[in-house]
Amino acid sequence: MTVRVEIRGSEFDPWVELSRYQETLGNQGKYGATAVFIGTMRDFNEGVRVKSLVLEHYPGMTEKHLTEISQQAIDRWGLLDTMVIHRVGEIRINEPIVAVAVWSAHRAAAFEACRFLVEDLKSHAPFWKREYLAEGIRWVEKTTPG
Amino acid sequence: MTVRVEIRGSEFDPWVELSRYQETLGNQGKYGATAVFIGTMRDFNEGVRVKSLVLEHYPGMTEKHLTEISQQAIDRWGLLDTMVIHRVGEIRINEPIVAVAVWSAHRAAAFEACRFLVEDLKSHAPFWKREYLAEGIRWVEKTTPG
Amino acid sequence: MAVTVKFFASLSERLGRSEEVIKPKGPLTVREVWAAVVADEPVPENVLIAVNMEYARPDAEVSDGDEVAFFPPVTGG
Amino acid sequence: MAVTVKFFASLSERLGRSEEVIKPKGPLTVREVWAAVVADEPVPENVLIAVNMEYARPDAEVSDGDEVAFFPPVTGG
Repeated sequence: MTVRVEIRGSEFDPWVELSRYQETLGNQGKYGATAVFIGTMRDFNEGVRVKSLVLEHYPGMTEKHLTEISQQAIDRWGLLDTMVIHRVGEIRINEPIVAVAVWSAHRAAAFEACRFLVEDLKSHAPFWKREYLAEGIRWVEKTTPG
Repeated sequence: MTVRVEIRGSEFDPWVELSRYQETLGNQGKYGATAVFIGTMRDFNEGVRVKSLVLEHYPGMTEKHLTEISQQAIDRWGLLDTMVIHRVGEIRINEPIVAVAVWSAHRAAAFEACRFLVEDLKSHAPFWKREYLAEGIRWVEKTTPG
Repeated sequence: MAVTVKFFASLSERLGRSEEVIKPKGPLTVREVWAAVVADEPVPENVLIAVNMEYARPDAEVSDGDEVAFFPPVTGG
Repeated sequence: MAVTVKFFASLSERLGRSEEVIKPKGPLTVREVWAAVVADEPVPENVLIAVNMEYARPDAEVSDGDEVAFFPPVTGG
């Protein structure tokens, strides 16, 4: 069982990360279901064109929180392995912001646990987005509903 | 908007497929959420050790059916793009059997549509599994509950 | 008229056939297609049916050139 | 005793401060930590609190060496 949590200050390729991480897993032949969510920077938010995004976080608490909820998901759904990678710093359009993945024996657990991790991360992990617009900068006030 | 449906007779790497396909999408900057499901060949099923699996299908109808449900999911959830790759033929332990992915502006649509596609594929797409066990061969009689 | 009849997976194995073409005199139902090919039993309860690669019921009409398929519950994914 | 106090994001910007260390005489609550640093307003309704990187309430006890953080609703993912 492996929990991977990583905060990244520069662009990452989620598919490469998933591929490499999966090769290291000790549960070969045990997982039948992998569910993945990738959140990507859009060029539009709440009706306004966005040029870029700067993500601030609470170093230490982000890792701690993400590790705790990964462990909770493992216990609750009997997962085999999990991965959470989250960007911080300046993010440009079309760059991945977050990648969440879970490996499980069966698909119901995989889908539910992946969704749980994404929703918890969005509502509790200490990250804050600031959007750079054509006219100024704004803090994102709340997470979009799940 | 792109619908990709592919039946594969030999092993595929879902991460490489996802990465390459995503690069071809015309919706750069439009999708904020990508949900992916990978089904992988396990070494155990219904309490019995499985050596390998042979997947038979109904050529033509599988592609037709998968294309129809992809289009349904796009209409229902307003998806941007979809991908379904499904193996047929002999599959060994730890090889991917199916990869389903959807690209959407928002995450709720992505999660729900991905789950819908996987469940529909499992209950309606004309594929049949035959398992090779230590003692003989058996047809898989029914899909595991979702 | 000509109708192509297909069987898949365990059903194909049990019946010992996978594909044949029948030449009925006129339009008929899926059930009658089955009866023309499998003389000694009615369409089993759990058998799925497709006409021209779309799911269909036993009383669906079959026309010249159609492809009718019979198969057991699917187990992909 | 020493307590590290942190502010993040828009709250940090509005208060014009991000981190400081206070030296209270004895144990105190999160609310009292806030009051020691931000004299002129109570803890805002929608501000989130963490003590030693775990979510906490305004009446939680704070001890020597603790780290207390105040921040606006989170918007990651």
